[in-house]
Amino acid sequence: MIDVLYFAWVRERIGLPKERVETEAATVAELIEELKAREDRYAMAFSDLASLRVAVDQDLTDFDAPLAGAREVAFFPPMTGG
Amino acid sequence: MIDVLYFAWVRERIGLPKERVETEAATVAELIEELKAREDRYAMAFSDLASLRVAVDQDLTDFDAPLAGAREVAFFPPMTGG
Amino acid sequence: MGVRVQQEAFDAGAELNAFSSDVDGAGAVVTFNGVVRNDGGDMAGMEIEHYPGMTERALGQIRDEAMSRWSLEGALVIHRYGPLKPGDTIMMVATAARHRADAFAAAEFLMDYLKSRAPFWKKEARATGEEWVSSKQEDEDALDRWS
Amino acid sequence: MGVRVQQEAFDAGAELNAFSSDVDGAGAVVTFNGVVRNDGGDMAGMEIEHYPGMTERALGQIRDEAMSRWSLEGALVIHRYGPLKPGDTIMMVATAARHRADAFAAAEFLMDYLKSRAPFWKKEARATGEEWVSSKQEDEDALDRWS
Repeated sequence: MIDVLYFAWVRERIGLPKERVETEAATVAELIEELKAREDRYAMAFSDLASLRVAVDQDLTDFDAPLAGAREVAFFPPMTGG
Repeated sequence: MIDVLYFAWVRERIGLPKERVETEAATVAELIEELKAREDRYAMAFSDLASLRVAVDQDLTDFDAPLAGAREVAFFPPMTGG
Repeated sequence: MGVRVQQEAFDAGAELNAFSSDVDGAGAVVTFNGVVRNDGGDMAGMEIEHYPGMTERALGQIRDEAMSRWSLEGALVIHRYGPLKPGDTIMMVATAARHRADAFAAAEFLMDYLKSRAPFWKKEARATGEEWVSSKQEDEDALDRWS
Repeated sequence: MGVRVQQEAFDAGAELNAFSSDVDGAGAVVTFNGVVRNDGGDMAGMEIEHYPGMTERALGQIRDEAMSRWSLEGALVIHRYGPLKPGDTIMMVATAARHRADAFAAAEFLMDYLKSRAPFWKKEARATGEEWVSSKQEDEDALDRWS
Protein backbone atom coordinates (compact mmCIF):
# COMPACT_ATOMS: atom_id res chain seq x y z
CA MET A 1 0.00 0.00 0.00
CA ILE A 2 1.19 3.44 -0.93
CA ASP A 3 -0.24 6.94 -0.48
CA VAL A 4 -0.62 8.70 -3.83
CA LEU A 5 -1.08 12.49 -3.72
CA TYR A 6 -2.19 14.86 -6.47
CA PHE A 7 -1.73 18.62 -6.60
CA ALA A 8 -2.94 21.57 -8.68
CA TRP A 9 -4.53 20.59 -12.02
CA VAL A 10 -3.54 16.95 -11.57
CA ARG A 11 -5.68 16.92 -8.42
CA GLU A 12 -8.53 18.63 -10.28
CA ARG A 13 -8.44 16.22 -13.23
CA ILE A 14 -8.32 13.11 -11.09
CA GLY A 15 -10.84 14.60 -8.70
CA LEU A 16 -9.21 13.85 -5.38
CA PRO A 17 -6.16 15.02 -3.43
CA LYS A 18 -5.01 11.69 -2.07
CA GLU A 19 -5.73 7.97 -2.18
CA ARG A 20 -4.25 4.75 -0.89
CA VAL A 21 -3.23 2.46 -3.72
CA GLU A 22 -2.60 -1.27 -3.60
CA THR A 23 0.26 -1.82 -6.01
CA GLU A 24 3.20 -4.05 -6.84
CA ALA A 25 4.70 -1.45 -9.20
CA ALA A 26 8.48 -1.45 -9.02
CA THR A 27 8.90 2.08 -10.40
CA VAL A 28 6.96 5.34 -10.66
CA ALA A 29 6.47 4.65 -14.39
CA GLU A 30 4.85 1.29 -13.64
CA LEU A 31 2.55 2.92 -11.07
CA ILE A 32 1.52 5.49 -13.68
CA GLU A 33 0.66 2.69 -16.15
CA GLU A 34 -1.51 0.99 -13.51
CA LEU A 35 -3.30 4.26 -12.74
CA LYS A 36 -3.86 5.09 -16.42
CA ALA A 37 -5.47 1.69 -16.93
CA ARG A 38 -8.06 2.42 -14.24
CA GLU A 39 -10.21 5.19 -15.72
CA ASP A 40 -10.21 7.91 -18.35
CA ARG A 41 -9.62 10.70 -15.80
CA TYR A 42 -6.32 9.03 -14.84
CA ALA A 43 -5.40 8.44 -18.47
CA MET A 44 -6.03 12.11 -19.17
CA ALA A 45 -4.12 13.37 -16.15
CA PHE A 46 -1.09 11.29 -17.08
CA SER A 47 -1.30 11.73 -20.87
CA ASP A 48 1.68 14.13 -21.09
CA LEU A 49 4.45 13.16 -18.71
CA ALA A 50 6.61 16.09 -19.86
CA SER A 51 4.16 18.40 -18.07
CA LEU A 52 4.27 16.38 -14.85
CA ARG A 53 6.66 16.16 -11.93
CA VAL A 54 6.89 13.44 -9.30
CA ALA A 55 8.11 13.25 -5.71
CA VAL A 56 8.73 10.01 -3.83
CA ASP A 57 8.61 10.42 -0.05
CA GLN A 58 8.74 14.21 -0.55
CA ASP A 59 11.87 14.28 -2.69
CA LEU A 60 11.67 15.31 -6.35
CA THR A 61 12.71 12.42 -8.55
CA ASP A 62 12.36 10.86 -12.03
CA PHE A 63 9.68 8.61 -13.48
CA ASP A 64 12.05 5.64 -13.45
CA ALA A 65 12.63 5.97 -9.69
CA PRO A 66 12.11 2.71 -7.75
CA LEU A 67 9.18 2.43 -5.34
CA ALA A 68 10.65 -0.22 -3.02
CA GLY A 69 9.99 0.97 0.54
CA ALA A 70 8.25 4.16 -0.58
CA ARG A 71 5.30 5.32 1.50
CA GLU A 72 4.20 8.38 -0.47
CA VAL A 73 4.22 9.30 -4.16
CA ALA A 74 3.01 12.72 -5.35
CA PHE A 75 2.19 13.91 -8.87
CA PHE A 76 1.92 17.56 -9.83
CA PRO A 77 2.67 20.10 -12.56
CA PRO A 78 5.93 22.08 -12.63
CA MET A 79 6.10 24.33 -9.58
CA THR A 80 5.27 28.03 -9.75
CA GLY A 81 6.29 29.42 -6.37
CA GLY A 82 7.97 32.69 -5.48
CA MET B 1 38.61 83.04 -7.96
CA ILE B 2 37.62 79.45 -7.40
CA ASP B 3 36.39 77.51 -4.36
CA VAL B 4 38.70 74.60 -3.60
CA LEU B 5 37.31 71.89 -1.30
CA TYR B 6 39.14 69.06 0.46
CA PHE B 7 37.64 65.91 1.95
CA ALA B 8 38.73 63.02 4.19
CA TRP B 9 42.51 62.68 4.58
CA VAL B 10 43.14 65.35 1.97
CA ARG B 11 41.27 67.79 4.21
CA GLU B 12 43.23 66.59 7.24
CA ARG B 13 46.63 66.91 5.55
CA ILE B 14 45.95 70.36 4.18
CA GLY B 15 44.29 71.37 7.42
CA LEU B 16 41.17 73.03 6.10
CA PRO B 17 37.96 71.98 4.35
CA LYS B 18 37.65 74.82 1.88
CA GLU B 19 39.43 77.90 0.60
CA ARG B 20 39.04 80.50 -2.10
CA VAL B 21 41.96 80.44 -4.51
CA GLU B 22 43.07 83.16 -6.90
CA THR B 23 44.29 81.26 -9.95
CA GLU B 24 44.79 81.50 -13.68
CA ALA B 25 45.24 77.70 -13.99
CA ALA B 26 43.72 76.38 -17.21
CA THR B 27 43.37 72.80 -15.95
CA VAL B 28 43.05 70.88 -12.72
CA ALA B 29 46.64 69.67 -13.14
CA GLU B 30 47.88 73.27 -13.35
CA LEU B 31 45.92 74.18 -10.22
CA ILE B 32 47.53 71.24 -8.40
CA GLU B 33 51.00 72.47 -9.40
CA GLU B 34 50.20 75.93 -8.06
CA LEU B 35 48.94 74.46 -4.77
CA LYS B 36 51.96 72.16 -4.38
CA ALA B 37 54.27 75.14 -4.79
CA ARG B 38 52.64 76.90 -1.83
CA GLU B 39 53.61 74.81 1.18
CA ASP B 40 54.79 71.34 2.20
CA ARG B 41 51.36 70.28 3.43
CA TYR B 42 49.98 70.83 -0.09
CA ALA B 43 52.95 69.10 -1.68
CA MET B 44 52.39 66.12 0.63
CA ALA B 45 48.63 65.99 0.04
CA PHE B 46 49.12 65.99 -3.72
CA SER B 47 52.24 63.80 -3.84
CA ASP B 48 50.43 60.73 -5.21
CA LEU B 49 47.78 61.66 -7.72
CA ALA B 50 46.85 58.00 -8.24
CA SER B 51 45.35 58.04 -4.75
CA LEU B 52 43.32 61.19 -5.42
CA ARG B 53 40.08 61.96 -7.18
CA VAL B 54 38.81 65.31 -8.39
CA ALA B 55 35.40 66.83 -9.04
CA VAL B 56 34.81 70.07 -10.94
CA ASP B 57 31.49 71.72 -10.12
CA GLN B 58 30.42 68.50 -8.39
CA ASP B 59 31.08 66.18 -11.33
CA LEU B 60 33.86 63.60 -11.14
CA THR B 61 36.46 64.31 -13.78
CA ASP B 62 40.14 63.89 -14.74
CA PHE B 63 43.21 65.90 -13.78
CA ASP B 64 43.45 67.31 -17.29
CA ALA B 65 39.92 68.75 -17.12
CA PRO B 66 39.71 72.47 -18.04
CA LEU B 67 38.85 75.00 -15.34
CA ALA B 68 37.36 77.67 -17.59
CA GLY B 69 34.12 78.82 -15.97
CA ALA B 70 34.48 76.43 -13.03
CA ARG B 71 33.32 77.71 -9.64
CA GLU B 72 34.23 74.76 -7.43
CA VAL B 73 36.99 72.14 -7.49
CA ALA B 74 37.13 69.34 -4.91
CA PHE B 75 39.96 66.95 -4.08
CA PHE B 76 39.47 63.72 -2.15
CA PRO B 77 40.54 60.08 -1.88
CA PRO B 78 38.66 57.28 -3.69
CA MET B 79 35.15 57.05 -2.29
CA THR B 80 34.16 54.41 0.25
CA GLY B 81 30.38 54.67 0.53
CA GLY B 82 27.79 51.95 0.87
CA MET C 1 15.69 32.51 11.09
CA GLY C 2 15.08 29.60 8.81
CA VAL C 3 12.02 28.61 6.86
CA ARG C 4 8.38 29.48 7.46
CA VAL C 5 5.37 28.33 5.45
CA GLN C 6 2.15 30.01 6.50
CA GLN C 7 -1.26 31.14 5.36
CA GLU C 8 -1.29 34.34 7.44
CA ALA C 9 -0.06 37.65 6.13
CA PHE C 10 3.25 38.88 7.53
CA ASP C 11 4.81 42.33 7.94
CA ALA C 12 7.81 42.43 5.60
CA GLY C 13 9.31 45.48 7.31
CA ALA C 14 9.04 43.92 10.76
CA GLU C 15 10.61 40.72 9.39
CA LEU C 16 13.50 42.69 7.89
CA ASN C 17 14.16 44.47 11.18
CA ALA C 18 13.96 41.28 13.23
CA PHE C 19 16.24 39.46 10.79
CA SER C 20 18.81 42.29 10.79
CA SER C 21 18.99 42.40 14.56
CA ASP C 22 19.53 38.61 14.64
CA VAL C 23 22.52 38.54 12.29
CA ASP C 24 25.42 39.85 14.28
CA GLY C 25 28.48 40.65 12.22
CA ALA C 26 26.70 41.05 8.90
CA GLY C 27 27.59 44.13 6.91
CA ALA C 28 25.10 43.36 4.15
CA VAL C 29 21.43 42.38 4.33
CA VAL C 30 19.46 41.67 1.14
CA THR C 31 15.73 41.03 0.96
CA PHE C 32 13.42 39.99 -1.83
CA ASN C 33 9.65 40.41 -1.56
CA GLY C 34 7.28 38.81 -4.05
CA VAL C 35 3.98 40.65 -4.45
CA VAL C 36 0.77 39.63 -6.28
CA ARG C 37 0.68 41.74 -9.45
CA ASN C 38 -2.54 42.87 -11.05
CA ASP C 39 -1.55 41.89 -14.57
CA GLY C 40 -4.05 42.94 -17.17
CA GLY C 41 -6.05 44.82 -14.55
CA ASP C 42 -8.64 42.05 -14.22
CA MET C 43 -7.08 39.90 -11.53
CA ALA C 44 -9.49 39.27 -8.66
CA GLY C 45 -7.02 37.20 -6.68
CA MET C 46 -4.83 34.16 -6.50
CA GLU C 47 -4.83 30.87 -4.64
CA ILE C 48 -1.54 29.21 -3.76
CA GLU C 49 -1.61 25.46 -3.23
CA HIS C 50 1.32 23.67 -1.64
CA TYR C 51 2.42 20.24 -0.47
CA PRO C 52 2.53 20.34 3.33
CA GLY C 53 5.58 18.56 4.63
CA MET C 54 7.47 18.53 1.36
CA THR C 55 7.30 22.33 1.16
CA GLU C 56 9.15 22.83 4.45
CA ARG C 57 11.58 20.06 3.52
CA ALA C 58 12.35 21.49 0.05
CA LEU C 59 12.75 25.06 1.34
CA GLY C 60 14.98 23.82 4.14
CA GLN C 61 17.20 21.98 1.67
CA ILE C 62 17.42 25.02 -0.61
CA ARG C 63 18.30 27.22 2.37
CA ASP C 64 20.94 24.73 3.58
CA GLU C 65 22.45 24.70 0.10
CA ALA C 66 22.66 28.51 0.08
CA MET C 67 24.25 28.53 3.55
CA SER C 68 26.91 26.07 2.37
CA ARG C 69 27.63 27.78 -0.96
CA TRP C 70 28.15 31.30 0.38
CA SER C 71 29.59 32.82 3.50
CA LEU C 72 26.34 33.88 5.17
CA GLU C 73 25.45 35.08 8.65
CA GLY C 74 21.85 34.04 8.11
CA ALA C 75 19.11 33.24 5.62
CA LEU C 76 15.34 33.38 5.95
CA VAL C 77 12.54 32.17 3.68
CA ILE C 78 8.86 32.95 4.34
CA HIS C 79 6.26 31.71 1.85
CA ARG C 80 2.49 32.01 2.11
CA TYR C 81 -0.21 29.75 0.72
CA GLY C 82 -3.97 30.06 0.45
CA PRO C 83 -5.98 32.97 -0.99
CA LEU C 84 -4.17 36.20 -1.88
CA LYS C 85 -5.24 39.52 -3.42
CA PRO C 86 -3.37 41.86 -5.78
CA GLY C 87 -0.85 43.84 -3.74
CA ASP C 88 -0.47 41.11 -1.09
CA THR C 89 3.03 39.97 -0.24
CA ILE C 90 3.43 36.31 -1.29
CA MET C 91 6.84 35.56 0.05
CA MET C 92 10.11 36.96 1.33
CA VAL C 93 13.72 35.93 1.25
CA ALA C 94 16.38 37.59 3.41
CA THR C 95 20.12 36.94 3.43
CA ALA C 96 22.88 38.42 5.56
CA ALA C 97 26.62 38.29 4.91
CA ARG C 98 29.78 40.16 5.71
CA HIS C 99 30.05 41.22 2.07
CA ARG C 100 27.35 42.27 -0.35
CA ALA C 101 28.30 39.92 -3.19
CA ASP C 102 27.50 36.88 -1.03
CA ALA C 103 24.22 38.34 0.21
CA PHE C 104 23.04 39.20 -3.31
CA ALA C 105 24.10 35.89 -4.87
CA ALA C 106 22.48 33.82 -2.11
CA ALA C 107 19.21 35.77 -2.36
CA GLU C 108 19.06 35.24 -6.13
CA PHE C 109 19.89 31.56 -5.71
CA LEU C 110 17.13 31.11 -3.12
CA MET C 111 14.64 32.83 -5.43
CA ASP C 112 15.61 30.81 -8.50
CA TYR C 113 15.33 27.53 -6.64
CA LEU C 114 12.16 28.18 -4.75
CA LYS C 115 10.47 29.37 -7.97
CA SER C 116 10.92 25.99 -9.67
CA ARG C 117 11.84 23.48 -6.96
CA ALA C 118 9.57 24.18 -3.99
CA PRO C 119 6.09 22.62 -4.27
CA PHE C 120 3.87 25.67 -4.70
CA TRP C 121 1.31 26.16 -7.45
CA LYS C 122 -0.46 29.41 -8.25
CA LYS C 123 -3.98 29.66 -9.59
CA GLU C 124 -5.16 33.06 -10.78
CA ALA C 125 -8.78 34.20 -10.67
CA ARG C 126 -9.52 36.61 -13.51
CA ALA C 127 -12.58 38.07 -15.14
CA THR C 128 -12.16 35.32 -17.77
CA GLY C 129 -12.07 32.52 -15.19
CA GLU C 130 -9.62 30.62 -13.04
CA GLU C 131 -6.35 29.37 -14.44
CA TRP C 132 -3.26 27.62 -13.13
CA VAL C 133 -0.13 29.71 -13.76
CA SER C 134 2.21 28.01 -16.23
CA SER C 135 5.82 27.51 -15.33
CA LYS C 136 8.20 29.60 -17.42
CA GLN C 137 11.14 28.26 -19.36
CA GLU C 138 13.16 31.31 -18.24
CA ASP C 139 12.68 30.25 -14.61
CA GLU C 140 13.98 26.78 -15.42
CA ASP C 141 16.88 28.30 -17.39
CA ALA C 142 17.73 30.56 -14.43
CA LEU C 143 18.82 27.46 -12.49
CA ASP C 144 21.60 26.73 -14.99
CA ARG C 145 23.79 29.53 -13.69
CA TRP C 146 24.12 27.80 -10.32
CA SER C 147 25.16 24.38 -11.61
CA MET D 1 11.00 57.54 -3.57
CA GLY D 2 14.25 58.92 -4.82
CA VAL D 3 17.39 59.87 -2.98
CA ARG D 4 17.86 60.85 0.65
CA VAL D 5 21.09 61.87 2.37
CA GLN D 6 20.71 62.32 6.11
CA GLN D 7 22.49 62.14 9.44
CA GLU D 8 19.50 60.73 11.34
CA ALA D 9 18.91 57.02 11.78
CA PHE D 10 16.05 55.53 9.76
CA ASP D 11 13.82 52.48 10.23
CA ALA D 12 14.71 50.08 7.40
CA GLY D 13 11.57 48.01 7.89
CA ALA D 14 9.30 51.05 7.80
CA GLU D 15 11.13 52.26 4.67
CA LEU D 16 10.62 48.88 2.98
CA ASN D 17 6.90 48.90 3.77
CA ALA D 18 6.44 52.50 2.60
CA PHE D 19 8.38 51.80 -0.60
CA SER D 20 6.40 48.64 -1.36
CA SER D 21 3.08 50.38 -0.94
CA ASP D 22 4.23 53.17 -3.29
CA VAL D 23 5.19 50.91 -6.20
CA ASP D 24 1.95 49.80 -7.73
CA GLY D 25 2.30 46.97 -10.22
CA ALA D 26 5.61 45.67 -8.96
CA GLY D 27 5.83 41.93 -8.44
CA ALA D 28 9.37 42.08 -7.08
CA VAL D 29 10.91 44.32 -4.42
CA VAL D 30 14.61 44.01 -3.54
CA THR D 31 16.34 45.83 -0.70
CA PHE D 32 19.95 46.11 0.36
CA ASN D 33 20.92 47.34 3.82
CA GLY D 34 24.49 48.22 4.71
CA VAL D 35 25.32 47.83 8.40
CA VAL D 36 28.42 48.89 10.38
CA ARG D 37 30.37 45.68 11.08
CA ASN D 38 32.45 45.20 14.19
CA ASP D 39 35.48 43.81 12.36
CA GLY D 40 38.16 42.59 14.70
CA GLY D 41 35.93 43.22 17.70
CA ASP D 42 37.63 46.52 18.56
CA MET D 43 35.60 48.94 16.51
CA ALA D 44 34.27 51.80 18.64
CA GLY D 45 32.48 53.48 15.77
CA MET D 46 32.69 55.11 12.40
CA GLU D 47 32.37 58.60 10.99
CA ILE D 48 31.09 59.11 7.47
CA GLU D 49 32.10 62.32 5.73
CA HIS D 50 30.38 63.40 2.54
CA TYR D 51 30.30 66.23 0.03
CA PRO D 52 26.99 68.05 0.52
CA GLY D 53 25.49 68.95 -2.81
CA MET D 54 27.58 66.60 -4.88
CA THR D 55 26.35 63.61 -2.85
CA GLU D 56 22.71 64.21 -3.74
CA ARG D 57 23.68 64.97 -7.33
CA ALA D 58 25.79 61.80 -7.74
CA LEU D 59 23.18 59.55 -6.11
CA GLY D 60 20.47 61.09 -8.27
CA GLN D 61 22.48 60.43 -11.43
CA ILE D 62 23.17 56.83 -10.39
CA ARG D 63 19.47 56.30 -9.65
CA ASP D 64 18.44 57.85 -12.98
CA GLU D 65 20.87 55.54 -14.76
CA ALA D 66 19.35 52.49 -13.03
CA MET D 67 15.82 53.63 -13.92
CA SER D 68 16.80 53.94 -17.57
CA ARG D 69 18.73 50.65 -17.77
CA TRP D 70 16.07 48.40 -16.27
CA SER D 71 12.31 48.25 -16.31
CA LEU D 72 11.65 49.50 -12.78
CA GLU D 73 8.55 50.65 -10.95
CA GLY D 74 10.70 52.55 -8.47
CA ALA D 75 14.12 52.95 -6.87
CA LEU D 76 15.14 54.44 -3.54
CA VAL D 77 18.55 55.29 -2.07
CA ILE D 78 19.01 56.40 1.55
CA HIS D 79 22.54 57.08 2.81
CA ARG D 80 23.57 58.41 6.22
CA TYR D 81 26.58 60.49 7.21
CA GLY D 82 28.05 61.49 10.55
CA PRO D 83 28.88 59.27 13.53
CA LEU D 84 27.77 55.63 13.48
CA LYS D 85 28.18 52.68 15.85
CA PRO D 86 28.63 48.97 15.10
CA GLY D 87 25.24 47.52 14.22
CA ASP D 88 23.90 50.84 12.90
CA THR D 89 22.34 50.84 9.44
CA ILE D 90 24.48 53.00 7.14
CA MET D 91 22.40 52.96 4.00
CA MET D 92 19.60 51.29 2.09
CA VAL D 93 18.75 50.70 -1.52
CA ALA D 94 15.33 49.49 -2.65
CA THR D 95 14.21 48.60 -6.16
CA ALA D 96 10.84 47.47 -7.49
CA ALA D 97 10.10 45.84 -10.83
CA ARG D 98 7.58 43.59 -12.48
CA HIS D 99 10.19 40.83 -12.66
CA ARG D 100 12.83 39.80 -10.16
CA ALA D 101 15.79 39.85 -12.56
CA ASP D 102 15.38 43.61 -13.11
CA ALA D 103 14.95 44.33 -9.40
CA PHE D 104 18.06 42.34 -8.44
CA ALA D 105 20.27 43.72 -11.22
CA ALA D 106 19.26 47.32 -10.51
CA ALA D 107 19.92 46.93 -6.77
CA GLU D 108 23.38 45.48 -7.42
CA PHE D 109 24.13 48.25 -9.93
CA LEU D 110 23.09 50.95 -7.44
CA MET D 111 25.30 49.39 -4.76
CA ASP D 112 28.33 49.03 -7.02
CA TYR D 113 28.09 52.62 -8.19
CA LEU D 114 27.39 54.27 -4.89
CA LYS D 115 30.29 52.34 -3.29
CA SER D 116 32.86 53.93 -5.60
CA ARG D 117 31.18 56.90 -7.27
CA ALA D 118 29.21 58.71 -4.58
CA PRO D 119 31.31 61.08 -2.42
CA PHE D 120 31.30 59.32 0.93
CA TRP D 121 34.38 58.52 3.01
CA LYS D 122 34.44 56.26 6.04
CA LYS D 123 36.76 56.72 8.99
CA GLU D 124 36.90 53.91 11.54
CA ALA D 125 37.68 54.44 15.23
CA ARG D 126 39.44 51.40 16.67
CA ALA D 127 41.40 50.60 19.79
CA THR D 128 44.51 51.22 17.68
CA GLY D 129 43.36 54.66 16.57
CA GLU D 130 41.35 56.31 13.81
CA GLU D 131 41.85 55.33 10.21
CA TRP D 132 40.29 56.20 6.86
CA VAL D 133 38.88 53.10 5.16
CA SER D 134 40.79 52.28 1.98
CA SER D 135 38.91 51.77 -1.24
CA LYS D 136 39.05 48.21 -2.52
CA GLN D 137 40.13 47.16 -5.97
CA GLU D 138 37.29 44.62 -6.02
CA ASP D 139 34.79 47.46 -5.65
CA GLU D 140 36.34 49.25 -8.61
CA ASP D 141 36.39 46.00 -10.58
CA ALA D 142 32.70 45.43 -9.77
CA LEU D 143 31.84 48.41 -11.99
CA ASP D 144 33.25 46.66 -15.06
CA ARG D 145 30.30 44.33 -15.38
CA TRP D 146 27.96 47.25 -16.06
CA SER D 147 29.97 48.86 -18.87
